[in-house]
Amino acid sequence: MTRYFVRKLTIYLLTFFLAVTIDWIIPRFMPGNPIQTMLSRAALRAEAVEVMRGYYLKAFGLDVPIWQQYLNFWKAVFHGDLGVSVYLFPKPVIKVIAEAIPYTLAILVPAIILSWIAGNKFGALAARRKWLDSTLLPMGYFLTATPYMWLGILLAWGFGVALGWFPIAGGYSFAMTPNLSWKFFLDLLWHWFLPFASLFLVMFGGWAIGMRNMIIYELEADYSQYLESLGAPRRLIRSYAFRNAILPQITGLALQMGTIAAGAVVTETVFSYPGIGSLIVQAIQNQDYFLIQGCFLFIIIGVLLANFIVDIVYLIVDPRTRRGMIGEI
Amino acid sequence: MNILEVRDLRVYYQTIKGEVKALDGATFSVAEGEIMGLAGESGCGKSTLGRSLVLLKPPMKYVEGEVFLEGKPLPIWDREKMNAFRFTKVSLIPQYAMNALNPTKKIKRIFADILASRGLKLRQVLPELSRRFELVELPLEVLKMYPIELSGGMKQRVVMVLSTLLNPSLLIADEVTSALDVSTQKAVAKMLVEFRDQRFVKALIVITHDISLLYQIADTILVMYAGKLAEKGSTEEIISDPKHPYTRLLIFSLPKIGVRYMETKLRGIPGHPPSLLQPPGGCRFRERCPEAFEKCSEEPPFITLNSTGRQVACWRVTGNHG
Amino acid sequence: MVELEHVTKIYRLGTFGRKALRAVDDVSFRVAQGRVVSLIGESGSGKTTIGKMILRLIPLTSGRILFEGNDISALSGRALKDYYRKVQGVFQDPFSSYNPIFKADRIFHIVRTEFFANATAQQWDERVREALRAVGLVPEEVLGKYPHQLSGGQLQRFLIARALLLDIQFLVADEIISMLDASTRIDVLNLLAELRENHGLSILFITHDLSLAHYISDEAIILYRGSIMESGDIEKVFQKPLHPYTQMLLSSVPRLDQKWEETEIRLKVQEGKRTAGCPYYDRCYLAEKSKICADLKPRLVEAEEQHFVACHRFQEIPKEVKHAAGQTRGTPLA
Amino acid sequence: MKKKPRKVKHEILYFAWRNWKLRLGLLVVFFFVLLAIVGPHLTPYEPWAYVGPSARPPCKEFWFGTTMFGQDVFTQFVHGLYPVFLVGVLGGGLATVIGTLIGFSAGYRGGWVDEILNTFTNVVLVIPTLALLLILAAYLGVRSFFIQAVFIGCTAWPWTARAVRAQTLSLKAREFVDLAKISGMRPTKIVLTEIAPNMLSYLVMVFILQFGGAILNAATLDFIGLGPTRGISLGLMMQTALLWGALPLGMWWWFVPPGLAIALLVGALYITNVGLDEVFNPKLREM
Repeated sequence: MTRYFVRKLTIYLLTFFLAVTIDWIIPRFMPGNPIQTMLSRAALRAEAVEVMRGYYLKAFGLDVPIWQQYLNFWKAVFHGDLGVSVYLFPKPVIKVIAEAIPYTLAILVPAIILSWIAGNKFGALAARRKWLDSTLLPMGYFLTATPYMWLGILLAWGFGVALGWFPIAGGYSFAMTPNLSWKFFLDLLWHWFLPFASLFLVMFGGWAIGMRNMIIYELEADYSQYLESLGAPRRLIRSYAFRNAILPQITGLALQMGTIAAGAVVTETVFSYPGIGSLIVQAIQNQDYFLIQGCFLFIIIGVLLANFIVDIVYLIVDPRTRRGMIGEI
Repeated sequence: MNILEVRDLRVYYQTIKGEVKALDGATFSVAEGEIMGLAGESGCGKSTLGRSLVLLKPPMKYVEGEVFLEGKPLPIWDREKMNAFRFTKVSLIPQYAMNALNPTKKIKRIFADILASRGLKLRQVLPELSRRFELVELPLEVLKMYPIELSGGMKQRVVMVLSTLLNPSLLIADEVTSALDVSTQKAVAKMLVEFRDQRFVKALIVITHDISLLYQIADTILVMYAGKLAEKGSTEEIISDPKHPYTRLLIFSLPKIGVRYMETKLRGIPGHPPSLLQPPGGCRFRERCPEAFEKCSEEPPFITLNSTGRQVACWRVTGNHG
Repeated sequence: MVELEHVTKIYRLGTFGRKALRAVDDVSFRVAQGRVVSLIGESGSGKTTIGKMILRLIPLTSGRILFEGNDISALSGRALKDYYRKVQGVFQDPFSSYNPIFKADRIFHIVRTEFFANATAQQWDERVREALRAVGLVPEEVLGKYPHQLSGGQLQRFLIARALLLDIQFLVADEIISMLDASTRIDVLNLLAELRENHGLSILFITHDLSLAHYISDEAIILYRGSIMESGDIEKVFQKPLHPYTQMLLSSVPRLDQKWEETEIRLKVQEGKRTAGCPYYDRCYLAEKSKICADLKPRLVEAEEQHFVACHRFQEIPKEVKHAAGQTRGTPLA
Repeated sequence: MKKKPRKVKHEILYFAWRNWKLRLGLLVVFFFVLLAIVGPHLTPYEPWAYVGPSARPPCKEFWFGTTMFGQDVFTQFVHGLYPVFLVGVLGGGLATVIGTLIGFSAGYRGGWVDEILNTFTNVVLVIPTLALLLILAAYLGVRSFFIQAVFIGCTAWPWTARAVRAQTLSLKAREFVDLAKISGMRPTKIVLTEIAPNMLSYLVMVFILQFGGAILNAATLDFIGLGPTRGISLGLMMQTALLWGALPLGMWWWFVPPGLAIALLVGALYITNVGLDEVFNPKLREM
């Protein structure tokens, strides 16, 4: 089992290292001089330009040899000093991101977990009920094929504009100032629902289809046939099959983390929900390079962390890895 | 009293190309304490016969025929009703015994769940279970292990114990030894006989293509060819005095230790079995049978020759009795 | 013809190859011209690995394989092709030996393009039909068909016909009949025996079935966990088995003329840990295990003329253990 | 009574046509291809031209109504289809090619080659591709559909590499590869004539999935403003619709058609893939 862990850890560390390196390389080796483009586009007030120029020079430390810059960058990352946001000038990047993260997690984590559970249950059901399989399952295909943002827009238009039940923008009503009152929390929830539902539906389709095929496969397996020839009740056979069919769905969850993060970014943009997703999009529109790099870093860390958690869950759930039978995913 | 009686059983396979007449009318019986060997080449329908008595499900299709277990009718066509009989009255050791155990469950858990489905607690059965584990040379710690940690032979023996735990009247062992090494094969085969001697099971059907194995452990042998019964008789009769031409040629084509090509050139059976999508009329061995004559175009009945229950379906043999 | 000298094969397992599996352990034997030698062993004994090494499909870890005196691992390009003109193989699973999306007779086409590029179509077609007739097939019935439209027996004969087209001298037959039905099995064996008689073909017959090995071969090599336990003239090995493993095999094989001995050797079914010494140490029934068995791996020693055994204490094997082959010459039933 | 030998090809075509999923999927895909080719000739307008009153719902004159600026939505829609296919085919194709090459060489050569390629695949698999695309696209001033397709192709290949590697491993163990070896065939010839044909059906299915994935990725990139700087695409349409308040004003005809087209097209591709899977692997057939 330790071998399984070591393999996993090496991959994640390698990925983190590679990602941070990419994060560092891009602004330096892209065509054109990033500082010049940043300065001319930032079109800030005169004295801000001078300050930024000095800051950029120091931050990039262009006079220092390349590898030195690279080390500085790593030191900065570990100190959480990701530079200052160009657009929201005095605010350090780390602070901006810290404010956005709770929103992203608020819609992402429940959406992933609930859609995973509901999708798998529904998929198992669909494998049993013929009418369910032939009617709602094609719907599942349609859902997975739907671009995240389009579903978001549809929900916003349907429930937001047409029916007016839900707000279609923002994390909370503009009129309110964030405070720990019950009223504010309700308002948060009110704004939270549509983005969450949009993410939930798209992912739900994927899990349902995956589980439907896996369960059919497991019900055909030898151990199910043997249980049936021992007269075991359908319920027992199904519970065994479901238990084994869920395992690849867990690894599937880990593999999907990348696309789910993409979904979050887009859904937040549709609802201008103040998470890290819309943050990174704004940062791009404003050419706020440090903020972009900071967001990218956090998305990477988030995805790696999620992958690692899923691997641990897999380890606990699948006895075979515990016995060191299966090396890697 | 006969444990099993089968009358004119027909079970076909529903395939894309049409109906495969895998088992086309079988009538035989198995007495109490009898180990009946069911022999024949691949595709002769022996597995279909065995499996249909326990779990008849698509693509298998019940066509007609009656089955009696200890005198009472066995509803093999009704998949739900059969549940009451499965495992308690009639049980199967499957061909795929090596991976018949759920890989992600402990052996103990599998036993417990299946017993629970019959309203039994593992505790109640534990003493008998450990006795049987010892009989099949399995340490009791196996209960705490996962199937993936056991060798092929050990998994096989766990399945043997599980399938016979409630002392079913009839046990069907489908190609139980074919995937094993010679040494474990002999041990497993002898354990089957032990199960009958210890009265874990009242009657036993051993399905295999290896007639020499049946010579070692079976009391009687039923030979099948292309979905039909060719011949049945005691093991000694079948081996020393095979009546049906197919049985005779089959036994002569088996090399025995001590026989060498230089001294005696054995001969196989030319040609290959007919396709069962549109099986030929009359005797199905007609095309390959050296003794075929015009009467063979009619289907030979499966007739009992003498008091010892010797049965054959061949005009050459039953021509005068017919 | 073909000679193996201290051939060893170690497979690297685990991610960084820490664990090593010794599949073949210091095996040496010879297959003389026109002889049929059967390599007998249960699954995991390394017999298939040896077959594949002779056919250059797997590299050796150490030792040498000589064909007509020269080392085959040195061959490459043109020389390797000449080697394959003289040495060929037939594999176990007929259905896996054919590329499912092409017709079965494509294997002849490959032989033609690789070895007989200059043969004219008409000339080649005649040679193919002749080879098919030689293996007992009717060309019109089998040519132009897909593998799934032919029976296992026909497919195996196709492979033998392919070897005939190359006019080979040495054939590695790796479990070629284990997937076939009893009735067609014997004809394929007879075919091999005829090839040996008319073409002087030498054959390495790899199998786990002792009665088949006995039927067709001159010499037998008993393999267990990668090492040779006993070898020599087949009559001697089967009549007077000296190694406990051979005796256990012969007494376990279900036979048609003899019931299993009641007093047979008590079987140890589980396989214990391997020792540095004799591979059969943990399953050996010899009452008190001597230290030498555990520490020193026994070498093949000539117990009698044309009969070798690898067991330190084979002289002490208790005489009252009846030999499986037993007294009767095993004349077939009338 | 000789049974006529049925060629394997006829059998596959026979099942393929009976499989309703395959028929439906291909029909929808074909419809959109047709629309992409014929569409532009159906409308007199240019996608960006101001041709009518602003924010007009669909009517006889403007089938899909007009945008906030009075541009004809139908014209934009039809012109926007073409780049979707372009990026889909190019990006999907590139991802399939890279995935096949890496998966194939890892599977066929094995040993340390397999070890390195496999680790590399796992690493790229874990990196959230969209974030990577964001960064790359953000820094590139001028962006064309071709660049976008290359980006998508270079980041979407890992799962294909893993699938192809597994497929190669299983094929390599088949004995007909050994038979080819002892027939003196050179390794490259074995790969091309023996292994590759077997994988063709599998690669077609992989390409279909990649094609669908590339369309979704491209639309996502366009939507957050990182699409090509010139030209029109369905994703871009949705972005401009959202940017200019189509939502609060309820101008559904501006954002519904582009998203619906993508969903139908990608959904049809997925269903085609399932149909093909059933044709080649009967176990998953209708229960």
